[in-house]
Amino acid sequence: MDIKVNVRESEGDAYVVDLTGEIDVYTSPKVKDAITELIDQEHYNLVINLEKVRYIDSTGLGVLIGGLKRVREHGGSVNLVCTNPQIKKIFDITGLVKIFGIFDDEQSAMKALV
Amino acid sequence: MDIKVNVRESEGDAYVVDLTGEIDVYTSPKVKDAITELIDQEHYNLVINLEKVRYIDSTGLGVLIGGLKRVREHGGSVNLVCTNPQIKKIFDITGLVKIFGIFDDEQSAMKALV
Amino acid sequence: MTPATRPLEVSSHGTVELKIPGRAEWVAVARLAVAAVASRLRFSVDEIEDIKLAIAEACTNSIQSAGGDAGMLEIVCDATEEQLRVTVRDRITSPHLGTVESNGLSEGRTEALGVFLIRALMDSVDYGLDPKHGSELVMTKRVAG
Amino acid sequence: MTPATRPLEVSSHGTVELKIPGRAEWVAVARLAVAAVASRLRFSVDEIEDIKLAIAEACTNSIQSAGGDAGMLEIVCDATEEQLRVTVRDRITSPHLGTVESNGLSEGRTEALGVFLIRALMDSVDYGLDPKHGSELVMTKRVAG
Ligand SMILES: Nc1ncnc2c1ncn2[C@@H]1O[C@H](COP(=O)(O)OP(=O)(O)O)[C@@H](O)[C@H]1O
Ligand SMILES: Nc1ncnc2c1ncn2[C@@H]1O[C@H](COP(=O)(O)OP(=O)(O)O)[C@@H](O)[C@H]1O
Repeated sequence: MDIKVNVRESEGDAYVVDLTGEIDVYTSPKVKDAITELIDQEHYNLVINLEKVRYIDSTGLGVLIGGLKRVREHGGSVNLVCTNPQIKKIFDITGLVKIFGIFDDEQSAMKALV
Repeated sequence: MDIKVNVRESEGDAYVVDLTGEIDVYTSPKVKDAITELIDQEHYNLVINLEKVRYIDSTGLGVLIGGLKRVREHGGSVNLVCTNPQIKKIFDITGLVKIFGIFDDEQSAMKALV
Repeated sequence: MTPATRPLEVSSHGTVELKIPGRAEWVAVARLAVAAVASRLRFSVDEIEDIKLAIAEACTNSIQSAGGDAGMLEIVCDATEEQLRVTVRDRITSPHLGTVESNGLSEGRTEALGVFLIRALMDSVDYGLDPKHGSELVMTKRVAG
Repeated sequence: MTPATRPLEVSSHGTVELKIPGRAEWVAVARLAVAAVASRLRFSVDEIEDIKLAIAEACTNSIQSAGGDAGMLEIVCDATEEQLRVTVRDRITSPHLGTVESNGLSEGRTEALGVFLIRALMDSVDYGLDPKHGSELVMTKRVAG
């Protein structure tokens, strides 16, 4: 019932945010803080790795959408890594699958940033 | 929140009962039925494998004790396989560690039957 | 034979009531309790996840509408063999769970997203407001035939 | 910023109330709900398992004393930073949770084993009986310093 957030630099000024745990109304502010900090530091190409996320709710989706909107203003993008079928389903039924790049592994998500 | 019970014949008229899941007031009758059936069929040398048991309560312990008492009346014995530290602890604090043979793997539990 | 091991009459029927503080850090308790109730019925693992999310969204909506503290939330689960009905009650006496246009999500905010998810994941959803006592969201999911 | 992402005041303090049917098949719901509450405090995984078992034993004791159906069981969790106090209330108006001799277990039955486990796993245990309304078992576990 918690979230672990790990931020690391990757190739070509891209940053990867690894999330582990559950993203809900209680934990999503922590995720938002990490993303906001990256954007404030002018990093606009982000991969958010949800492979180890077991649960995401509307507040978690809102944080991702908010991050995407901000980086787009600077010509950046947010790509997601997501393999959990239940979480993929949430992106499907909300239509968010159309606004995010969603990938099965980090490498593909990184490649698609460029 | 359920228990799976699997009974199989092993070497020298010994029987192994594999339990998977949680043994509580709701599921322990199922375990008792399996053990009772074996004893009714005059199988008095039993290994009960608790390796895949995540939880056991007093009713589950009662079923094991009841089985042990019945097989002992016929010179048999019940050996347990148990690796889960929390469950081992329950056998420790109740003192049942002194009346059951408790082993780290099935082979040792089988050997000790003879 | 003792009561411990006497085969008991078993049915899926039953009502479980839960009250939690209406704050973000307690929503997980509602989620897990409702999941435990749902696993007593013949729901698939995916359906249990759907129910968890829907009930959490209902709690979250109340909490956010109240600005972070909704006082106490009451969650009532009515289980039968055929369906699980979950009612989430708060003490918020102004409307806070609007209807969501089926095509209006892209302009929506997170709150709308939550309500949209509830409607998408549950079979039926009813919102009731009693201006004196508060509001309730009644969500039902049927066990697949 | 919306309430969704506004950092909320967070504390471990809170009361969670749960009512379940007093039958064997519902004990797992109490166990999981109490575990969810306990994981909000700084308990270790092992301590959470201890609490789960103790609370389940309390429910089981009520159910068995009532011959398999104890009507409704009420489980109240009071959480603070320092401890979790769980009260299990039933409507059984005759005494059913005797004290256990510390050396008398080998003569005991399963019921005694349950009470023994509760005492071993929790820091303090109190049993109260109101001959008009029922009985309650109050169990406390402190968070290790
Ligand atoms: N289904 C959706 N499609 C597109 N944008 C959405 C959707 N749901 C919510 N949003 C947007 O997500 C963003 C983040 O929402 P929110 O968590 O409320 O944060 P904030 O208000 O700080 O931007 C908002 O801009 C909101 O309009
Ligand atoms: N701590 C213990 N040590 C030894 N025997 C015990 C202990 N607790 C319970 N028992 C015994 O376990 C057995 C099984 O108990 P129970 O589940 O009540 O089944 P039954 O009454 O059908 O034998 C009983 O014979 C009881 O006396």
